[in-house]
Amino acid sequence: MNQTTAHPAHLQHHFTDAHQQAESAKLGLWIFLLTEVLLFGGLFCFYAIYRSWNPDMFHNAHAFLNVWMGATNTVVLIVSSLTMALAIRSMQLGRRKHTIVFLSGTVFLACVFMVIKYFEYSHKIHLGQLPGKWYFFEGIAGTNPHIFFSAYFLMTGLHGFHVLGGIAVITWLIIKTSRGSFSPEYYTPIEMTGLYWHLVDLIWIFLFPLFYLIG
Amino acid sequence: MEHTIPEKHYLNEATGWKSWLMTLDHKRIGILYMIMVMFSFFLGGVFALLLRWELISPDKILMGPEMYNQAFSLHGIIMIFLFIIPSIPAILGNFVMPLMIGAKDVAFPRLNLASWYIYVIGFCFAVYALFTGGIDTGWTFYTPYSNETTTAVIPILTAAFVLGFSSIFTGLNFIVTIHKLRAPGMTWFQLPLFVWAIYATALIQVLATPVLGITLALLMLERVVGIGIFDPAMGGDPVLFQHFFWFYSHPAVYIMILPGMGIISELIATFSHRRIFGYKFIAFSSLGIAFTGFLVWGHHMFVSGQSDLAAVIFSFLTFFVGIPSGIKILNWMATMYKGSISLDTPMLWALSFLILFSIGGFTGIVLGTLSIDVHLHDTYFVVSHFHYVMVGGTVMAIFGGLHYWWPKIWGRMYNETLARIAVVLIFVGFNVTFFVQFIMGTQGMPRRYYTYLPQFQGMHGFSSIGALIMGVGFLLIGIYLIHAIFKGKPAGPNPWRALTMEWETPSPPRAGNFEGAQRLTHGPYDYDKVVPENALKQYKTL
Amino acid sequence: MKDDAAQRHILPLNLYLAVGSGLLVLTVITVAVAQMDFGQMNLLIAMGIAVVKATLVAMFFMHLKYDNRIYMLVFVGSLLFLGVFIIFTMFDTLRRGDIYEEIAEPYQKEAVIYRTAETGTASSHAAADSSHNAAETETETSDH
Amino acid sequence: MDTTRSLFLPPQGSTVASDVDALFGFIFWISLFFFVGVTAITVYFCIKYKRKSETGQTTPYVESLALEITWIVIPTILLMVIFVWGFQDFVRLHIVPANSMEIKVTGQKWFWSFNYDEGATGVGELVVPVGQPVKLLMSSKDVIHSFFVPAFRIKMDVLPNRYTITWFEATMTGEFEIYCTEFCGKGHSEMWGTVKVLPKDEFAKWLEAGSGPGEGESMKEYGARMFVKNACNTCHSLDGSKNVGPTFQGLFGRREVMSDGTTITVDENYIRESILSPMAKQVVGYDPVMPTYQGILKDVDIDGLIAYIKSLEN
Repeated sequence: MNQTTAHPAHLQHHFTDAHQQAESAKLGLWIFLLTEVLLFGGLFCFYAIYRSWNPDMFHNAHAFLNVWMGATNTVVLIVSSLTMALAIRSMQLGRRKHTIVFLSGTVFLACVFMVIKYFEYSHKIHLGQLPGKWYFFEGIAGTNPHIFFSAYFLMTGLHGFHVLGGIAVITWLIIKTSRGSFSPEYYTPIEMTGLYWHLVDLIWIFLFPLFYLIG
Repeated sequence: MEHTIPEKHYLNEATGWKSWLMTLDHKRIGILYMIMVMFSFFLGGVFALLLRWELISPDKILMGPEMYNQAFSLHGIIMIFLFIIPSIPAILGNFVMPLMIGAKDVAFPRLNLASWYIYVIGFCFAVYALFTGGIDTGWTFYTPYSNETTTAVIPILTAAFVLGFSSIFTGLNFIVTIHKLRAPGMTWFQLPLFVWAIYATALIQVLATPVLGITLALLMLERVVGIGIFDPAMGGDPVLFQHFFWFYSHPAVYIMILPGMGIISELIATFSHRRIFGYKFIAFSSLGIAFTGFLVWGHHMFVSGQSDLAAVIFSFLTFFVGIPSGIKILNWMATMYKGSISLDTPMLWALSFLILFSIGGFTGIVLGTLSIDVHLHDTYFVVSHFHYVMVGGTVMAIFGGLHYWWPKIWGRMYNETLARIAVVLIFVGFNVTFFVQFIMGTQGMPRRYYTYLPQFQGMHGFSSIGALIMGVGFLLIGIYLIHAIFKGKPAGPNPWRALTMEWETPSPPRAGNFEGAQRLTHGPYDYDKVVPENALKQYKTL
Repeated sequence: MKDDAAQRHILPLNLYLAVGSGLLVLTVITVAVAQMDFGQMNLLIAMGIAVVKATLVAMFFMHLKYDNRIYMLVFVGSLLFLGVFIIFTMFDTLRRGDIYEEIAEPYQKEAVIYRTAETGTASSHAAADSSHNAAETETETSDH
Repeated sequence: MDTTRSLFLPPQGSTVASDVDALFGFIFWISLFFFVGVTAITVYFCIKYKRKSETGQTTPYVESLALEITWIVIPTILLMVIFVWGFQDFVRLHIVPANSMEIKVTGQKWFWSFNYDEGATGVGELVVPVGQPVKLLMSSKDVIHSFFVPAFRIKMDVLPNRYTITWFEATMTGEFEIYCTEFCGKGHSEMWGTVKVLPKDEFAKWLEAGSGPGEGESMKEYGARMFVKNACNTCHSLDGSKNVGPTFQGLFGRREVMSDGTTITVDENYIRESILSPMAKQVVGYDPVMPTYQGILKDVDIDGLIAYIKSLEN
């Protein structure tokens, strides 16, 4: 809305050139990722403290998570991260169709992740392995096993919301790309989304062993 | 030569309410913030006066204990989350900072407007809570009390949560702006110190506020769902909540004071007409405070039942916050040495800051000391220390800054006589209100008390008189500042003969800030080399 | 805009594929290793592998290796402050009740007369008030 | 020794108080010295370097690294002295002497109760001997409270999920205030108590007597004393007005409708049950907020209260 004729269509008036604009966007996004790390950080702290207080309970409770579902989801997210990176690379090379394919692949894999998550959650809800006062499962020895499931649902839940957000944004990117909004000169939104998506993957890389493997 | 208001400027280049509510101009967004934040200040001030009125006597005057508890909670929440945290960055940072670095706007203007709307949403939640049962937890929301009280905890937590996002976005925007949009040729060490302070503040905003977000979210979930992390009845740990809360809220204190220090650096240099002494030390002390501020939160918890090891570490690190603050004060004084000092109103605010903030700092050392804090924790000594830093520090700086930049913002000058009367009223009123609270605190008067033992009545009464004086002072400021917007004498581009870049524009500036690309011609404090040519002194000095 | 193009790093396809495969292999390894019990080392091994994986993602997928170093600073900075948050909180949560364990080596011997008897003060009084059901949590956290 | 004490700090009632005050005095005088210095120099500069010319141009100066280092190093040294001093006193405040006498402190909305090993109990009044270290083992029944005795310079939060500990040794007899300093709701500002420091022999007698009416005191008078001492008066009025709980005026023999719809006549057994298990039968229209006095009140105390309530006619 603020363009003047001398500028490319995507350049805003208060930047001197596209490079400055792209660099600003990227720095802004990295700072946003920093706030994401600290947002999740609160939950990691919560996990670390209660784990250090009740290591046995955490160990007993983690045995009730399905390692294979978790591992599958890890693989799914890693591959989706790869397709995201390749989507950016394709746009850098000007191969718009490849970009659309890779982005669609990413969305598909993200949906697979959510479907697996759905099966995991519904199984736990069925058994009563629920957070806090909703917990009614019997069979986990140790103090306050409901706290383990509070941590589990909060951390994977917050992560899940980020996956959903990613699906929405990437779908929007697919539409924009197919309309030809991006080019090898200007693909900042794809690059930004890519960084975000990799962070979502990165957080899962830690969630997976903390919950499924060592508890 | 008389000054005139330029024909076209940011206030009249577009008209209609839509041009304001949809604006992407950082100056207009600064004004939008000013309206909301100052209204919050007024609201919080009304609660403060109600509190002081009630405390004139240990018996009931206006309200019962439940009402009183809500009034002090709302006073704290409004003043902290709605007023003092957004105040300087969102109003003056927004308006002045891009001008100071020669930028046409902040890096992300739409995000900037969005943060204002987010602020308004947060404000609405707070007002909603006010009318649906209030809140009586204090601004600290300590569990398990906040978990079981029947007041409107959820709306107020939502308000604080939402306001946090506004704060994060502002901080993010400013960091990128300062990194990427400086005028060509402007290096980091040619930045005005206010910009350094805003930068350090923004770092804290983006680093600490997300933790507040997750803390408040967890507390809401604890209340709604019962996740058992902070609730002792379910095996949770209430002291853990205090860690989570203070990890944000202690650095937040530096979100409140650092920009104030930045303003004082500008004021002292301008009104002493002297190159700032120890530029790099002041700049780095801002970053030092921002960093150390993250390592000391546990000093709010010396008697909370945290481990002794933690208490000792936190106390030790606390003393290192005192040092950069001391550096700043001493450098400001050295700046005045052999200066050419003019005691205009903004300078009077700066001097008030210097005196009151020193007291706040010294009493901070008292509180950081382990053994003494055991006695003084949660007494009026803490209340007084906090107000000496926040009101004696930040509020003095806000009003110093508003008076300093008022001619730039509106192009018109306020009434200097009334302004000086107001400074004196507030300085006196403030000390009357709060100095006596140090004595009450050391004598053992606990905070958040609706009623008290008769031996404190004299001091409480004295304190309340001071609050009234302050109230009158702030009212006076409101009147003459608003009057100046419409009827003040045109101020000219540079009434104070200052050298930072915002004074190179006309007052009020035009919508795009500068004609063409701004170039750096001199440093921000080259008072020994440069006399600004656009300056014309109109007002006689004292 | 010419600068812009020059600064862009288009990484070879093989590099992406190699990093992706590396991540998958590491996932298999961490799952396999977790089936064995190394006691205290379990946490270290799992976290070690996760850190390697995270580094790969950050360096190559997120281009940190090739980009302006300020992004690296931002990212590492966020981890640093997260570390401060967790470690400083643990100074409290892991060390509660310390001073009663340190009776054998008092800090200032002449200052006060020290307890010589048993140190488990909390648990002996739990029976004093039957309604303190939550007090058991304390006993567990302080008597370690 | 120094004059600040009379103005700023309360009497020194415990062994640690004089040490804490000495450090307070040290910081006070240092701060005063620097504060006066800063203010005086600032004012002097404002007068001496008042702007004289219209342009107000100033001379260049040289940055002084030596000066900067001086005013970094000197405060750092002073602050470290203060830290170490405060740390030493803090350790004393936290390490309980071996020969301490132990008292269990319970905080709840909104009163303090004290249980002695010997079986005596007290509400709102902590009776201790002079010259004897006393260890307080504290916990809360609801939210966080904080136990504060200004005269002893001690304060410690009282938590619902675990025990916290503090100690003191009173150095003079007399009565000193106890405050709650962690906000705990409506009655927070009236969660007061008293520490009564007795000479050792008197304390021994007090402990032996335990409780019960004093000599020449009727059960009714004793009950009236218990009514105030146990903070019944914060929720139950005597003049017929509705408070948190039902008024005691004309309570005995009154017919009350319970929250489950039944009607009962208030008799000795109902009063006793309401004191010991308040949740069993509640008068309709009141919140179930009354705490149990099980373990706090003895039979003789309840007898006294019943006698007192009987005497409160319309």
